[in-house]
Amino acid sequence: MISNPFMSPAAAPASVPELDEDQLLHVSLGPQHPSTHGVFRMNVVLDGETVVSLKPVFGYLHRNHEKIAEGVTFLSSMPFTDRLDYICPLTNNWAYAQAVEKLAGIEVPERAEYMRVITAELTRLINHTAFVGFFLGDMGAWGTALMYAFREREKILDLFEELTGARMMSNFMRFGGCRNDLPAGWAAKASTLVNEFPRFLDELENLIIGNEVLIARTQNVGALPKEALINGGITGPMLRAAGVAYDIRKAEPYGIYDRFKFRIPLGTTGDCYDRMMIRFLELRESLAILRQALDQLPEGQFINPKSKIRNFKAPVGEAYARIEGPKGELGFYLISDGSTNPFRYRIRPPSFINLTLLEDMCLGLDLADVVIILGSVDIVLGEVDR
Amino acid sequence: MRVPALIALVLGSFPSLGLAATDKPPLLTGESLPRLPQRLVEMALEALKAPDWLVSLASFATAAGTVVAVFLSAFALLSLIERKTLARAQNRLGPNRAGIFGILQPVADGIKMLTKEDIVPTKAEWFLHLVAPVMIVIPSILALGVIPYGREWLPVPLELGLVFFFATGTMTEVAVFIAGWASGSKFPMLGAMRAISQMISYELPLIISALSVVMLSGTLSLADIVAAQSGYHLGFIPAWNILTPWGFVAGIIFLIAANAESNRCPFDLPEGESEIVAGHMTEYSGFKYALFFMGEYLGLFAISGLGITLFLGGWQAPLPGLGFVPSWFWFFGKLAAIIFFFLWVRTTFPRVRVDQLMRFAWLCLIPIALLTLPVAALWHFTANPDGSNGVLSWLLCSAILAVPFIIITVIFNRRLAPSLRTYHYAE
Amino acid sequence: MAIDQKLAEDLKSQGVHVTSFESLINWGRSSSLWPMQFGLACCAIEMIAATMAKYDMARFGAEVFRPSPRQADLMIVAGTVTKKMAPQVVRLYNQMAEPKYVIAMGACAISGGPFKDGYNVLKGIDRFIPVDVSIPGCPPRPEALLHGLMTLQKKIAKEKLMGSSRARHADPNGPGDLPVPAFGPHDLEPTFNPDVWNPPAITRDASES
Amino acid sequence: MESPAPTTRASSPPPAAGWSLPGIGLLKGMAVTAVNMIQSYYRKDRMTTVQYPEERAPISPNFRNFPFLVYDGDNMAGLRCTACSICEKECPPQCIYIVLDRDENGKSLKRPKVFDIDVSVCMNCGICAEVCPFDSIYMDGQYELATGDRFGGLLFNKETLARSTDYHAQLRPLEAAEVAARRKAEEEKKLAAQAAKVAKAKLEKEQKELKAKEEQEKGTGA
Amino acid sequence: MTPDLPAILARLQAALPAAGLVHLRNPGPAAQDSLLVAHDSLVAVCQTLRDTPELAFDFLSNVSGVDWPEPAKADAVAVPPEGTAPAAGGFLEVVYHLYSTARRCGPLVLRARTLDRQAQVFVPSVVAVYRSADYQEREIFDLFGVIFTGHPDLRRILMWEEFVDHPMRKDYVAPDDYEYEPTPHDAVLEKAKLHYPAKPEI
Repeated sequence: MISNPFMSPAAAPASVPELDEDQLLHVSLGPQHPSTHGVFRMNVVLDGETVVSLKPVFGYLHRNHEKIAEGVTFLSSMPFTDRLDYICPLTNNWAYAQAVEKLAGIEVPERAEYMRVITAELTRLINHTAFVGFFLGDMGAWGTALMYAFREREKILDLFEELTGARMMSNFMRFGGCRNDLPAGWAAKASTLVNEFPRFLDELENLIIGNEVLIARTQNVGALPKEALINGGITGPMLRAAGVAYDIRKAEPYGIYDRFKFRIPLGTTGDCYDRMMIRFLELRESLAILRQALDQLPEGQFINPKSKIRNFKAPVGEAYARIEGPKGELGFYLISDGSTNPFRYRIRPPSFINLTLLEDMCLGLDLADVVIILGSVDIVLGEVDR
Repeated sequence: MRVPALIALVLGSFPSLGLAATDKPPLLTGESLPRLPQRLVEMALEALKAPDWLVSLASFATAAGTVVAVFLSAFALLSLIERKTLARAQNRLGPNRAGIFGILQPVADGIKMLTKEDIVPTKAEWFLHLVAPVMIVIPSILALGVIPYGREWLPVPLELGLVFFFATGTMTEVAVFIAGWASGSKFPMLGAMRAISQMISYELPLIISALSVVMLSGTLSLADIVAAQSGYHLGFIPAWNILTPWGFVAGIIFLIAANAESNRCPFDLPEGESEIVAGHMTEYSGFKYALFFMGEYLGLFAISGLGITLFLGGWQAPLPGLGFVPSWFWFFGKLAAIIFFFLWVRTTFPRVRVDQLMRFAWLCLIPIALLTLPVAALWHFTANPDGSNGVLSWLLCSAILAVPFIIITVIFNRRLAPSLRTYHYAE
Repeated sequence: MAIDQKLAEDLKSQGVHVTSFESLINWGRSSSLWPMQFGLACCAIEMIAATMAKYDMARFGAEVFRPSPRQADLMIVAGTVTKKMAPQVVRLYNQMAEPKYVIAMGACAISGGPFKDGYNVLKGIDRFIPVDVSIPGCPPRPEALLHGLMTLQKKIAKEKLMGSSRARHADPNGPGDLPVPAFGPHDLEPTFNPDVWNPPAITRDASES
Repeated sequence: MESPAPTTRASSPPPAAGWSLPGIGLLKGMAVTAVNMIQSYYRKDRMTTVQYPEERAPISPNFRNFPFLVYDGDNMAGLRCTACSICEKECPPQCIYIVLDRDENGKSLKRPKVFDIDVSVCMNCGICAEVCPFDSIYMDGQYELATGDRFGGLLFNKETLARSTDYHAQLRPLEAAEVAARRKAEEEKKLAAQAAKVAKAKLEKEQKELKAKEEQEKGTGA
Repeated sequence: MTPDLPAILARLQAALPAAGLVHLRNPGPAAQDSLLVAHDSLVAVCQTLRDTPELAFDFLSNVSGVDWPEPAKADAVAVPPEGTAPAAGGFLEVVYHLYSTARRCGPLVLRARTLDRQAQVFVPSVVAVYRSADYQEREIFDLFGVIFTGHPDLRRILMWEEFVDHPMRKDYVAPDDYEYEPTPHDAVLEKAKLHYPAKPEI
């Protein structure tokens, strides 16, 4: 067998140091545990408080999305994608719509592309601010940062509610566009929000990034070499924190991302602190994209008039399409046999695959670090287990 | 070993109880208001011609009862104020539907706790499981007894008040460990282990920083320590220990260590809920859990009260000419300020990690606390004959104490400062 | 919690006292519902949103999310309960101290919701534990959760602590720990608890279509 | 095939100076919370709490929770639903149950006999409203539906679901106006078409009669 | 950008002459063609794809399982070259989507197929080359029943250990929990009917 240079010591059992079994403490963190972000579970073996083994257990939120999607029409799966990564439904919508558009060869009108970019970047704002809040919560900060994050999130959700009709489960995108046009005055409201957002970001950064306790907790925790991260399939802010310039919005520009001027922030060490900082910096870049998109927003159709709502059928074939979701690479792999339902519907969930290297990151660290590292991966269980 | 010493201490100080009751100022002034119940009991018993020992005992019981009543209501109030303050810092309103401004929220919580089922896990040692919460509350109440709250309000005037305070304080550690052990479950055990190492580590800086005050006051009696801080420099700067170089550093160390001793954020590791669920309290429900809660808050009151006594001049007024205000008002004002500071810290800080907590105590707090001792001695020997200190003395003491801070700054900037990180942008 | 028969009769003879005592306890319980910190899926985000600044569940005295089931009064089942998770939920319910209440928040918790056809999705948590209030919606708005909480408060306020119609938790002979379902080769065993779950019979199809 | 290597530009976004004192970050954070605490007493954007049962945050008219059925006129007789079952088929969680009403001969009456929606399953996606070709099902904004009666209280039948057009107009004025205008136009078109048909028939009839007459005249003439 | 599949195929065949590689055409508008890889050479092909500097497919994005009870359908979706004999029976398939982060190129689609759907359900594991396949292969083992030989820790990942079925297969029969279905139609109605109370005899 060919050896994988990126294999963790735990995956190669011979290299586990000999430990007296009586001295070890087996702890099961989760599925109901305050900081597992839902119903994730980790079987941790501790020597004192040092982690010597960590095995994630999945499936406590396995809702059979893929199986259900094979039994319903292409359109009916759209509201289910909202419930994958339920903090950012609009990017999920986009990823799925994009996959079906690729599968069926549907063009998207320009205005719809702009609407998609605007909603997706607003979603990124929600996700990254909420991430910072939850991250601080994992460190035991009594939710103050989370409260501030949700205070701003509510403003964005009000926009979403007006646009899509729901706070969270937007079900907004359609194959070849969006479900409805922007309501009158929506773009102006969004502009106001985007212009006011940096003030909130300054406040949040003042609260968090210089905090010595946080620095002591997060710096030099959970870092891995970038080659190992790429090999482990890690994507998103976690990969970029280690200094790999890989953002699908740049690497393989989908939609109309090649029209905007924005930069990819990169870290150096890839530890938990860098992961948090990368998200702060990405927020600023998202705001830049939003400003440009709202300025350039053209008039026109919000959906391709050729696309059908009822009785939609995709031609025989398969397609894999991915977008840069807030949590990483979100891909959809669809196989159509020509009927109204997909033959195979597979999601490439960033949260799930970003957990591949969780044990490698945690070995030899404290129990308290495990919680932070898990927080820095930024998982949502709806997506991990589907 | 400590318990017999404790008993001897208490018994040894009993005769002095009479002292507090012998002088007879007017029955009701603002100053003596908190002693009113005690005085009334004494008068009633004397009128009934009760024997002296009974009068003395009843007087003691009433004094203790007053303190317990005051601090239990303060506990109830604080549990509400804490939620309200936290809410305000987070741009919310906090509890406001039980009674006006939510004032009855603690009552509702109390009723609920009292009527809740008491679960003893099958794996638990039922007796120890029962004893632990009681053991948490009792030392806190005992410790509250020796603190001088006002000029005339000192429930138990012990000669060795400070020693008594720390002796009782250590009992909490045992109780927490019992709670963790008796629960028969993993997370409480982890929490108890964390608690015991944390509390022992932070006891040292706490005691050493208090020691400098003892050195300069030359007494272990808390009342005398307060008295030693009376007067004003230049006519308006209070002669509190916190306003000296060594006192300032020792005071801050005391504040941090006190925060850690009472398991408050950012040192709330024993109950760090994002890591080990609720630590040693995980398996407690109903009123036993409420007792833990109560013990924690009473401990917070006690240790803050000690900090005020040692460094903030106890019940002394902050400015001259405020003598018409009852002295206990100042004490409780300072207490409120310190507690508010703790709440404020809680709204802002994340929690530290176990090894960092230990390193902070042993490598940072204890050396600096030890340094304050010679500096305090230096302060004493460079003092002018009238007790005040000259500019040279100030500069010398400050310079010595600045050394560790400079070292820390250098290390921090070499290893941890946020400015060390650079980020790049890829186009 | 159990009040012995004689005392109950004594108190009954002074009706006023019993009622006021009862309403005092009920008021205390309903004003201090501490939920368990326990989120399952999407609805948990709206549950968090309900505790956040804009909705502020703290106003009802219900923001003290306890991570340990022992100290919690209210279990908000917020999200899809999968079959893999169901035994844990039942276990957590058993670990809670009486009086305990359950809110099923969202379609999934009530009935399996949109995911009910999944092989690993439990069709409603009420199959295994008694639910006091169900809040439909997918997910329900935070206001809807507050409305559900108020519905529960009203329900608690009406609870009888003695007599034949007394609340489940006031009955010393009431059910103890609920049986925890086991993992079977195809499904949970049993698939529901007949003591808890009694759906009405449905006779669709024959007469109608 | 190769894309250029990413150009990196060094910059340090947190604009921290080279020298920082330990503890400054903590104090900055405490300043933020203090500002929030104090300003929450007098600034609206720092006290965002809406005290729900008494006050309500404005909810967008686009907000959708559960579906309702629209009827024209004053009562259920004007229900627009024709029991075509499109929504039943498209509903992703399959929470709609429709039985077509038939007369005694088994002929379709184009109205539902049973129209149930299980709101304990409904996922608020709005697809039923989107696919309905008869403008008969829309999404409601009502959300205060918490109940202790899980089986009885959450299965809505057509009486519970039915709402008047006025209700729709009040809930979503824009959408309702648009629908009303379109329906009116369609109705007029239909009427016009009918009138045209009638007129055409009449014209044809007249022409026929005329022709017959002419022929008759011709016949008689010949 | 889309990889130049014929060039990659030629390079692979040069490096691994024994590897049985077939170019399958995608008939749909997406036009993502794929390479069918024989069992024995899958790991070697992946290794070559990763380690050849001109290819540098260092990132395995996605691994998905597909159940093909009817092989004709599989041939319709991924069209083999003319003249290839169709498979005798159904099979399980594992599809890999590879990308190159340095060259910004992808997806390169690889397919590996089991011999049948019952006994010969083996596919070699590529965890040794791409660690990102670890949990995804476990998921496919759990839901499809493909056994990945050489996987370091092949256990069920989403379902519980005692579970015996492979639910994502097309012929999986879900457990019967249709006791209360107030809005049944189609398949659900059929299952719910079993729970309706017996009609009284008239």
